Formats: sequence, C-alpha cells, structure tokens
Amino acid sequence: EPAMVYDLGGKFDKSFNEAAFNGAERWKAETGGTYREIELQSEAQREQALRRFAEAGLNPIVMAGFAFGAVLGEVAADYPDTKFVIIDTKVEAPNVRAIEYSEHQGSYLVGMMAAMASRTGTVGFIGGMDIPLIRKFACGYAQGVKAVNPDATVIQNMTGTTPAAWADPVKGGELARAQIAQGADVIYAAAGSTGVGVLQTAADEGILSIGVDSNQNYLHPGQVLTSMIKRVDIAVYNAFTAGADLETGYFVLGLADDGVGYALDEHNAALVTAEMQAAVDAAKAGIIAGEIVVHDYMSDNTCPVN
Amino acid sequence: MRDVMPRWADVVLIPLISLVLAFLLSAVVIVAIGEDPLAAVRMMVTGALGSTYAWGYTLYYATNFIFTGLAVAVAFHARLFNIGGEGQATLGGLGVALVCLALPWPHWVLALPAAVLAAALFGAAWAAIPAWLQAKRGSHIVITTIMFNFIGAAVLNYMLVNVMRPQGSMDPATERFPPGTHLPTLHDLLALVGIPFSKAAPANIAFLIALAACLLVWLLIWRTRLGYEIRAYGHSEPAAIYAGIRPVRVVMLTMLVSGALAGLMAVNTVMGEAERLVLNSVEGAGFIGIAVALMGRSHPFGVLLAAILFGFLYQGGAELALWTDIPRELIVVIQALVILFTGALDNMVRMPLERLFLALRKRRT
Amino acid sequence: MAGAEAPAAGRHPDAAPAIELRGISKAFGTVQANRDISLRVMPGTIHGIVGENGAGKSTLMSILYGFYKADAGEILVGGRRVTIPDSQAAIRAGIGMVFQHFKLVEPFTVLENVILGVEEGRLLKPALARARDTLQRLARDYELNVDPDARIEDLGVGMRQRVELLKALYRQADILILDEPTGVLTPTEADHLFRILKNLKSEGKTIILITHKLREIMAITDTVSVMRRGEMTATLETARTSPEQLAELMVGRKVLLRLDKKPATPDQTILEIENLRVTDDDGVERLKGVSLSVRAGEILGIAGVAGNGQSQLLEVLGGITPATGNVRVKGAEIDLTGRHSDGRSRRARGIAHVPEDRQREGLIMDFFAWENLVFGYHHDPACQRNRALMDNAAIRARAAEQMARFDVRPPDPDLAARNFSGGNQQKIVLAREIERNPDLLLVGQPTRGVDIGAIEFIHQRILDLRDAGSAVLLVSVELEEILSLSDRIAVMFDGRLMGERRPDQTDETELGLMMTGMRTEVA
Amino acid sequence: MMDFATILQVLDSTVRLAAPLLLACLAGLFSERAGIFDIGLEGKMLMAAFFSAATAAVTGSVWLGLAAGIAASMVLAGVHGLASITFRGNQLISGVAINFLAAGLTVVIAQDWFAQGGRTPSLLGGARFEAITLPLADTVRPVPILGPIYHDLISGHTIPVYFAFSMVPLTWWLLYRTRFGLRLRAVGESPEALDTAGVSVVATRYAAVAICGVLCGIAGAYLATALQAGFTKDMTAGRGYIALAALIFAKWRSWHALWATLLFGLLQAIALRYQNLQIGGVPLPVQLMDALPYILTVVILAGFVGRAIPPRAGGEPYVKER
Ligand SMILES: Nc1ncnc2c1ncn2[C@@H]1O[C@H](COP(=O)(O)OP(=O)(O)OP(=O)(O)O)[C@@H](O)[C@H]1O
Ligand SMILES: Nc1ncnc2c1ncn2[C@@H]1O[C@H](COP(=O)(O)OP(=O)(O)OP(=O)(O)O)[C@@H](O)[C@H]1O
Ligand SMILES: [Mg+2]
Ligand SMILES: [Mg+2]
Repeated sequence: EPAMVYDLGGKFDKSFNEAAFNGAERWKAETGGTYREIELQSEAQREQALRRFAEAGLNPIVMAGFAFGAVLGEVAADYPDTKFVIIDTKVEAPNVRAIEYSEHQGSYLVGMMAAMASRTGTVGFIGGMDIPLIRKFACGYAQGVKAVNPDATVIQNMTGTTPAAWADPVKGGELARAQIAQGADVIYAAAGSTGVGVLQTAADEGILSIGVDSNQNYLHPGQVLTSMIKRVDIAVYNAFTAGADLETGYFVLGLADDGVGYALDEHNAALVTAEMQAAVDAAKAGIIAGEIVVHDYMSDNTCPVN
Repeated sequence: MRDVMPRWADVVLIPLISLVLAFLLSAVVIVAIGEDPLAAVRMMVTGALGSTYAWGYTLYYATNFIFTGLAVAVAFHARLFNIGGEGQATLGGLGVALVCLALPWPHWVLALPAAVLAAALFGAAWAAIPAWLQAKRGSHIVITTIMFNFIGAAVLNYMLVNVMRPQGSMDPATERFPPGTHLPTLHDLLALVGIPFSKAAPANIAFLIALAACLLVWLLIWRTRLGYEIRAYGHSEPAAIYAGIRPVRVVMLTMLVSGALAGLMAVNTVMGEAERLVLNSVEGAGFIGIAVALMGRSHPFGVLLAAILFGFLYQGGAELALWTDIPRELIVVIQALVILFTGALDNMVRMPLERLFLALRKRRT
Repeated sequence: MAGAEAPAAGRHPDAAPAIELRGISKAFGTVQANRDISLRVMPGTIHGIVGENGAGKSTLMSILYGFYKADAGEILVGGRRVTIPDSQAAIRAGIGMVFQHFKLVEPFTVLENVILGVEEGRLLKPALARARDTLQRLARDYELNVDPDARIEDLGVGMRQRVELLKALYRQADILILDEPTGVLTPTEADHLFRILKNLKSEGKTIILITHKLREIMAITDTVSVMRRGEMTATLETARTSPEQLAELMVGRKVLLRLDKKPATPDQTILEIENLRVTDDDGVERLKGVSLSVRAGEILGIAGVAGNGQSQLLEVLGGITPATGNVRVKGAEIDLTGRHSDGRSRRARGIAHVPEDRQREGLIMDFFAWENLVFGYHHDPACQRNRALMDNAAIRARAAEQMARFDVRPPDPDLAARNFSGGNQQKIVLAREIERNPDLLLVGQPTRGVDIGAIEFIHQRILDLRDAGSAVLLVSVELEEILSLSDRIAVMFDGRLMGERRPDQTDETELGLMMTGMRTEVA
Repeated sequence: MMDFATILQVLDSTVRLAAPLLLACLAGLFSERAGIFDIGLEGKMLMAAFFSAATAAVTGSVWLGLAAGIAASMVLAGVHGLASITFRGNQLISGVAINFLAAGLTVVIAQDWFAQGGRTPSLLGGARFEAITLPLADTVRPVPILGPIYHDLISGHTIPVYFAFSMVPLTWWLLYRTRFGLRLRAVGESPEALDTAGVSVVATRYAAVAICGVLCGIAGAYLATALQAGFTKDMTAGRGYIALAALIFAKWRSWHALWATLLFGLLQAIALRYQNLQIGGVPLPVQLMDALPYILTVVILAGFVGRAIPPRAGGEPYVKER
C-alpha cells in the first residue's frame, strides 16, 4: 500500500498539495487500490510521519515539498527496503526518487501571456515563502514578461519567510491590492493556498490572475488568465502505479517532459487569444529545442531581469 | 469547623468525575461525526500502548507534558498562571540548539548537561521579564506571558530564517546537530539491561530527566524553605509579607523555576528527537501543560500521571488521524474539555458533591 | 431558642412591629451562622444588636436586606409577610442598609452611586438631575453634605458612610439597618451620625444598629438584642439593662473585668522609637511623628479608635510597612526601609508579632497547624534537616508539643488552620510567637472574636511573657483589655500619641476623651 | 518613499485589518468592563468564522451565515458565562479551554461536513459581504486629496467594517449614558455594590458576556465572509490575542480602543506589504513588525506609558457565600 504525506498547506490548498492529492485520487479511481495519507500539522511532525508510515510497512512513501529534504536523508537510511519519493528537492539515497521541476520554464510561458494580456504594462508576482525555489518561479515569469514587452514592470512580493506563508490568504489578498494600486492588471500567484486569496482579490477587483501548480482556472471562471501547472499529480500517480518497484534516482521534469505547462480550458478560453496561444506555443517549442534558454534562478541565485 | 469534604474526594474523586465528563462529551463528538467511540478507544489503546514503538511515542510526548505541566504547577503554587510555557519552551529550544551547534561535542555525556543548562537558562530568561513586571509593576502575568509567547515565536522565526539557517537551505531550520550530541533513546538505554525496545520511537533519556524533575519539584515545593514560601505566598500574600517573605523574590524565583522547567522540554524535542531546531517544535505542549497541571492538582505525581494520560491521548490521537477519518484535532477538543471540566467548571462537580457530603454528615450526626 | 418578646417602646405601642423575623436559620457550609432566630422591632425605635465577632449579626441583617437567602424562617414587614429574595425586594419593602464594609463603586461619583439600581428609565440623564435635587434636599434636612460630583475613591470613610446613608434615604427607606457604623468613624463623626439617627427616629423611621460598643447601645437605643454563636439570646429594653448584663449575655458567662496580675518590674529599655512617620499609598500620613519606648518586663498598651495609626505602628515594627524615623531594639538600629526591613529581619532581631488579623496575616488558612507553627520562623536552623531541606518531622513534633502547652483544641498538628475555631487559631499564632521568648512582642487585637475562656488564657500568657522579662507592645480597640493588661497606656489619635497614663490612675472616660483627640494633659 | 496613493492604500488595508480587531476589542471591553476577563476572544471568533462560512456556503446567504456565526460565538460565550459566572470558576482557564475547543471543533466539524481538510468551500456571490460604494464616491473622486480619501479609504468597505467603526461611539454612549452601562461598569468595579442596590449581578454579567459573544461573532463572520472567502483552519491567527492586547493598550475605553486597533491594524498592514522595511537605513526584520503589537502591549503593561488599571473586580468570581 502506498502512502502520501502532504506538507503544511494541507491537501486542499487548491495548489501544490492538491495536485499531489489529485494524482493519488486518480490512481485510486483507476486501480481501485487504497493508500494512506497524512497532512502535517507542524514542522516537528515531518520525521514522525515518515517513520510511522515506514514502520507500518507502507511502500512507496511519497512526500510533497522540499522541506522534507533534511529529514528524509535520515529516515531513508533507516528503512532501506522502503522506497521514498520526494518532490521539489534533491535527496541522494539508494531508495529515494527525487523529482524537481523546471518551474522557470512554465513560468516563462505564463509570463508571456501576462505581458500580452496586460493593458497597463505592469504585472505582478506574489510568491509564498521567500526561498530560492519561489524566486525561480518569479525569475522565469519576469523573463517571459520581458520577452514580450521589455518595458513592462514586474512587481514582486513574497508573503513570508516561514511555511506559514503558504497558508495566508488574507496576506495574499492584501498584497494583491497593493499591486493593483501600483497598476498591475495581471498577477501571478505562486504561494500555495495564499494564492487563493490573491485570485479572489483579483477577481473582486476585476483584474486577471494566474494560478499555480494545479489548474486553478475554474476558481474564478473568466478571471483567471491561466495556470502554470506543475504535474505533481503525474509524479504521484506514477509512483503509486510503480509501487515497490519504483525507479529511484534524481529526475528533473520540464516542458519537454510535460512536467510543467500552462492550462487552457473552457474557463479561460475566452481570455486566451489565438495570437497569445501561438506566441506561447512557439516559445514552448523554442525552449524544448534549446533555442530559448530560460535562466534558472537556483543555478546561481541571481536573476538576469526583474 | 471542619472541611465539608474529605481530602480524597478533593484530590481523587473530583478530578476523576471531571475527566469522565470530559471523555463522555468527547465520545458524543465522535458519535456526532459518525464514528464509533469504542473502536476509536481501541485504536488509541493499541496505537499508544500496544507496542514498544507505541510506548516510545507515548512516553516521548509525556516527557514534554511533564516538563510543561510541572512548569505550570510550580507557578500555580504561587498563584501565578504561567500561560507562557509555549514561549519559554521555544526559547529553551533556541538555547539547546545554540549549545549543540556551538562546539564539536565529543560525547552526549558532555553535551547533555550543557544543553540542560542552556534550555533551563533560556526558558527562565523568557519568564523573567513577565515575572519582573508582575512582581514590580503588577502587570498581569497571564497577559504578559501570552505576549511573550508571540514575541518568542517571532524571535525564533528571526533566528531560524536570518541567522541559524545553513547556507543554501530553503528550510527555516538549523542544520543537524553533530553526532556527539545525539542522546541515547530508550532503545539504547533498555538495551543495556537487555530489554528490547523499538529503535524508531523517539523516547529518550530526557524522560529520565523528566522523572528526576518530578522528584526535584516535589522536594522543592514540600521540603525546602523556598517551596514553603512559594506555597505560603500563593495562599495569602498579606500573610507572606507578614512572615517576612518578599513577594518580589518569590514571584521571580517561582517564575524562573517555572520557565526553566518549560525550557527543559526542548532537551526532549530538539536534542532528543529532531536533533535540529525547527519552527514550532513546541507544538502546543506549553498549553497542554495547563491541562496537565490542572488534572494533576499541581502535584508532581499527579502531573506525571496526567502527562502520561495526555501522552497517550496525543499518540493515540495521531494514530486515529492516521488510520481513520477522525482528524487529529479531536485531541485538541478532548484537551479543551479536560481543561474546561477540571479547571473552569470545577465547581459544577464540586458544589453538588459538597452538598452530598454535607447531607451525609448531617445524617451521621 | 426563640427571641424574647420585645418590650413595647417608641411612639406607637399598639402598632404592628416594623420588622418581625420568625425562625430564621442560615448555614454557610458547615457553619451555622443563624439558628432559629426571631426578632421584633417596633416602628419609630432604635434597636441595637450586640454580639461577639462571628455571632451572626451581619448575616441576620443581610438576610433581612435580601443579600443572603435564609435556609428557613419568615420575615414580616409592617405586619405583612414578605419574601425578600434579593435587595430589590428589600428596597421595595422600605428597608435600607449601611453595610459594615461599604458597598460603593469607587470610581463612580456620589451621584452615580446614589442612582445605581433606581435609575427610573433607560437613560441616565433624568435620573442624575433628579438625584442632584434630592441630595440637596437631604443634605439640608439631615446635615448630610457631600459633593455630588466627587468620586468615591477621593472620599474619606466618614464621607463614604454619608453616601451610604444617602443611598438608603434616596430609596426612601423607612427601616434603616446600620452594621457597625462607628467602627471606622472618629468620635466627632460618630456623634454627628447619632444626631442624624435621632433625627430620623423622630421622623418615625425605624433603625437597627449593630455595634460592639456597649456605650453606644446604652446611649442611643430603645431596645437591644444579644446574639451569641448564631442564636438570639435575649432582647431587652435598654433602660432596664446594664453593660455588665449585656456582656454576660454576649459571652455566656460572667465576665471578669480585671485580671490578677503582679506589679511590673521594668528593666532595661528594649524598644525605642523616635519620630516615626508613615505615609500610605494614597499619600495620607498615618503616623505623624510617634516616639515611645518599652522596657523589658512591661506591657505598653496603645488605645485608640480604629484607624488612628495603631495598625501602622505595629506594621512598621513588624517589618510590613516602611517608615522614616528611628527604631532601636536593645540599642541596635532597625532598618526601616532597606534590605533588612522585612518580617524575617525583625524576627532575627528578637521581635515577635501577633498580627491584628490572624486569618489574613497571621496564618495560612490552608496550611496544616504544624506548618503554621513555624510560619515566619521557617528559616530557623532548628527547622532545617540540612542545607537544602527542612526537617518536617521535627517541626511537626515540636508543633504537637506547643499545641498541647497552649491548649489548642483539637491538638492535632495535621489539621488545616481553617478548621480551627477563631480562639484556637489565635492560640496557634500566640504559641508560635510567644514560645520563641522574644525580646519584644507586638500584639494586635489579641482577643478579637475570641471566647471568654480563651481570652483569659491568652491574657495570662501575655502576662507570663512579661514576667519572664520581655517587652510587650499591645494594641487593642477594647479599652477593658488595655486597662486590665497594660502597665502603661498610651493613647493614639490621628497618627500621634495623645499622652500616657497608668491604668490605676485613669478610667475609660478619660481614655475615651483622649481617644477623641482632646488634650487632657493635666495629670 | 511612500506617495499619497500608497499611503491611502496602506490606510485602506489598515481599516480592513483593524475592523475585526476593533470588534473583538470592543467585545472584550464589554466583558471585562463587567468584570469577566476573556482570553477566549480568539476562540469565539474562530468558531463564528467557521459557522458563518459553513452556513453561508450551504445556504448561499451571507446574512444567514452571519446569524450562524453570532449564534456559535454566543454558545461559547454561554460556556464562558456558565464557568465564570454561574460556577464561579477561573475565568482565565475557561478562556484557554474555549480557545482550544474552538481550534479543535472547527476542524473536526469542518472535516466531517465538507471533507476538505478543515476548510469550507470557497464562498461566492451572495455568500460573501461585498464592498459597498458610498454615495457620491465616484462623483467626488476627482477632488484633490479629499476625493481619493473618500473614494479609496472611506468608501468601498464591507458592511461589517462600517458596523465595527460605528460601534465605537455606540459603545461609549451605552456605557456612559445609559442605565445598562452604569450597571455594567458597576458590576466590573464592585459587584457587591450592584447586588446591594438590588440589581442582579448574574444577569448583568451574562448580558455583558452575551454582547461580547455577538461582537466576536460578527468579527469572526467578517473574517470568513468578507476579508476572506471561506473558513480555513486557525484563520483568526492570533487576532483575538491582539485584540486583547489592544484592549489593555486602550485601557478599557472605547475611543482608545479605536486608536489602539487602528495602530495594530496599521502595523499589520505594513508588515503584510513590506517584508523588508528600512527605517533610516536600518533594516527592520519583518518578525519585529509582527511582534510589535505584543511588544507595545508589554511596554504599556510595564507602566512606562501610563498605567493600565483593569476593572477592579475583573477576573474574580463574585462569591457571596463561601
Ligand atoms: N459569606 C459567607 N460565607 C461563609 N461564611 C460566612 C459568610 N459570612 C459570614 N460567615 C460566617 O458566618 C458566621 C457569622 O458571621 P457574621 O458576619 O454574621 O458575624 P458578625 O456577628 O457580623 O461578626 P462581626 O462582629 O465580626 O461583624 C461567621 O462564622 C462567619 O465566618
Ligand atoms: N538595620 C537592621 N534592621 C533590622 N534588621 C536587621 C538590620 N540589620 C540586620 N538585620 C537583621 O538582623 C539579623 C542579623 O543580622 P546580621 O547582619 O548580623 O546577620 P547575618 O548573619 O550577617 O545575615 P545576612 O547574611 O542576611 O546579612 C538578620 O536577619 C538581618 O536581616
Ligand atoms: Mg458583622
Ligand atoms: Mg550580614
């Protein structure tokens, strides 16, 4: 029986954790299997949760979030027969499958769309916890925006310095208001369930927003320009499907692997013009082909544009 | 004139009835969310007591609650309501982490006393300002300790994010403590006497420190002059002043001891279990200390029993959350009900009982 | 037992009693505060109630005023049965009460206090205006002048009592209960109060007056009831009784007014006080330069109306209140403000202290008797087992002996202090303080609320200590006690000593005059 | 530095963030002025937040949600009243218990009803309080300075915000100009005075506690149905404690409560927007901003900025007979 461990935002954060949850649910629906899951209540429980599941003989154990990195190193060594999957950070151990995504690539695409949809030439970015991973989103986004409109302004805010930043919709809403006041008319939220507040405020104030991780277009139909989807669900689904025979190692999934992308569905069809779509698809092809290189913030902790 | 009730009724009967009421109400909640309370209890018992692994967790949590429960109890004796165990334990954690990371400790035997000292000092320091404000300025210690919980959280947050987070890490946590600081677990300790015990459970030598703390607190309160003065002050401040007991001194010392005890909890969590400092490693244990002290009638032995009960609830509750649809917050509900019935609604049980005993006595005479 | 029939008195001998109580009983937990009490008070009279502390006087009156609910019994007002479940009902029945401990809202103004509960309407404005007018009228009619806009916290006790009276009058009370109104008053204020009461009586109002002072009973009441241990022992016509008879009824046996005591043999000076001054938290100077001395083997009694600084004097000497001036014990200067100005340092200097309020200060009511018997002396080397721990076994053993010697009943060191009667509680305190053979014993109100048997015992112990060569400083509001115990008597008034007398060369009248601040320095 | 528009923005969000603090603070004011200390403001708000969101989500009506929120908060107020008035228990302990009860029950029930990890579904349309535009807001907008102030700052908030601010003079009037207020203040200073004046201490205190419940209920409902669109676990995030701090800061007075909560709201608004604030070249860590309300309260309590004297009978149960 496989197991899923969600990070502090909770499995219904409509974003990162929920993507993982959706993958697990899809596996359950398709195979009729069962799995165990736990939502963390505090940082201190990470290790306990992993050990509890490993003790109970669950296999594989999938965890969503970079913050598990530090404890997984320890725990994995104690349970060599259990396979672990960690998303968003690199952990090297023989029984660990570590998956990272090229979020900068997906963010680049939605950045282009933001720039094209913006009338004011000012777009916003609201990140969750201020860590290199989120700066990677921001940097990719900014590059996409500038690629379309070099004169555009990208306002960037982070919500906090601790995991609480992933779960503060009020703060997200207030930051969105602040950015709107500064002229932003498209805001990209990469902040877990904090982003729900951003999208809500954007809808209330009549501007466009961009969702993250899961497809969030449905939250405010006609008011969410698109979502930068990160296919955590596929990672979970694949891990569950592979079961104990899971291939371990380190994997980076990008546009080429459909690990990241932008969402297009009936909720935002009216917002995405054909021209927009063409430009973005071209860029996607360019990136896959290596003609366009999107700088990865985490490679050197700097961003060429901002 | 005599007491209306015999002592055993006050010490045993009332808490017991209160506890039963709290549990009955909890059962109602479980039924209301469509679960079977009996099955839940069974699962909690196996999950918390059914294996050495389970015991290891139960005792690990109980260790925390012994420390915070003693902290609240000691303050209660001076009629001080230290609601700041959370903050004091947080700072205790900071102290432990600083000590563990400061030196390349060769062996835990050396690191442990230093960490114990640091945890106690940091915890006491965090209680000192509210204590001083209470003693000198009469600011209500409940409010100041609440404020210091928040300030403590901010301090830890700042330290972990801006100072102690290792280079390149995204996680607001310190790096792992060096192996020389790793404490022996119950597995290691019991192995010495040949008893097999789960290796994965986090209960560690801090449990023994907690037991020692119970004994020391008992000695302090009932066998030393300071304890005598603390109790006297708690019963009557004017009488204490008459007797030459200085309120400032008693309030300060009591709160320092209380804060130190709360801080010691970090030896268990930060040094014994996590082996690094993370945000919110206290996980509400400071507040559970209130319930533990109330239930244990502020007596170290009562605190020990109540702490084990809460350790059981905590671990059992975690198991429930894991294997059923009952969320972990059910434990918070139970905890709230225990505090409500043993603390705030004490008279609800006491008044009818007193009437009963009064009537019984009248009948006898 | 039922109360005796009240002899008819006052202006309407045939009228129904203004108040009639029948078979009132009330218990607080295990304490039976009132037992089957009956009482009749005729309209237009002043009726006194006397009794020892804890006899149940206040409880009975509080029941009449609806503050407590009686367990049994009935109340008739003006001949009609009424139920008084709360004070509102009492007020409606025309009953007003001035409590022993005032029931005023301190941060409120006089006006606000007066209208509280009788605002007549949802808004305050009309009520305040009406009350202002009424107060003006009452002030005129009864010499009850108070600034209606003053805050209670800024008023002295005398003024506060006026406000309480005004409250009752504003509610148009016909029956006024006053619970120990003169305890806190200066003699002038008390005289003023009695003038008002007579005035009210002449208007046909009925007054019930609780007091400890038999003098007042004799002076102002028409009839008087005596209570003892929750029961009503007698109701008499004042004109046909005497203080001695009342005292006997109060305590249940003949009262010895004078003790047998050997003449004092004063020795070297133990306590010297020079120019002692104390200012309390409210900035009021309570001691205004007191100087006195006490020698070994003598008892100095301090007489005075409560609130004239005697308590502060004891508290300063006991290390509770800081002060300025000089105090020397056996020639050594005592620290009055610094690091050594606490009870512990005083005890180390041979000063023992029996505080005025044993339950609030002298004892920890929830501690066992044996713990209380070292209270304040718990740092003594004899109490320690080693550097860290106390020797509880030894303390308990010594406590048992002391309790036996002081005839504490029951002599059980493992009983909590709160479970002893007042007299036995006091014996515990005395045992603790006297058995240390102090150089100086400070005693405040040693026999307050203590039954006569215990009084004699306690007095004897204090004399024994004197004869053993200790200096004793005695403060008491009971003039008889002062007269019978002291070797010298100093009278205190308004924070100053008014002069000194020898007990055999003075009497209650002279002392009483001095206590009112009148200089009688003729000798 | 900040321009006028930014200042307006920050003030605007100050108003939004101060509103729940103000409501809770006034709630505490009523309770504590009547002598019932209440550290359970947080719990009552949380309970109200959940039940208002849940009801609004199910019925689609924010007004029904508001009613449910108030009712839920009143139930907890009733528990507090029972413990501290009827059974004369320890008010602080009761408050602690209530906070835990709310923290636990909201999640347990939310999980049972909605199975969304302790949340309610997002609220849409009529299930939320919408911002209302005050008359003439658009007309006067072009007027310099005053126009934007009226349009951006004063207009455009939700009904509970306006309610919260109008409660300030109302509270003052109630306390100082009405019979009820006189009695309420009296019972907090000297319950025996009120009792002997023939007014029921118990009834007066229950009334105060009930008002506290209503105001906390509105505060909680505002959080879930106006400030946010739905309930999330622990969404009060310590606001009850900040309100308590503000109450001390305000020295238990209604107008002071307004300034205190506005100040704390401003601190929150600034902390929300500026992760790294520089003042005179010195970087202020955001953690300091977060902790500032608490630090200020401690400073106030220490008596360095005028002393806060609580109602005299506060925290003590009224015991006539031992
Ligand atoms: N509220 C109360 N709760 C419990 N016991 C009480 C209460 N009030 C009085 N008692 C007890 O009832 C008895 C009678 O007390 P009461 O106050 O009526 O005496 P009193 O005659 O007025 O004495 P004093 O002269 O000291 O005023 C005492 O034993 C007292 O301790
Ligand atoms: N000026 C003073 N006034 C009153 N008490 C005093 C004064 N000086 C000392 N004492 C008390 O008298 C006792 C004996 O004093 P002394 O200084 O000789 O004691 P000690 O053994 O040195 O104790 P310590 O270590 O506390 O100074 C002590 O309990 C002390 O507190
Ligand atoms: Mg009395
Ligand atoms: Mg010395």
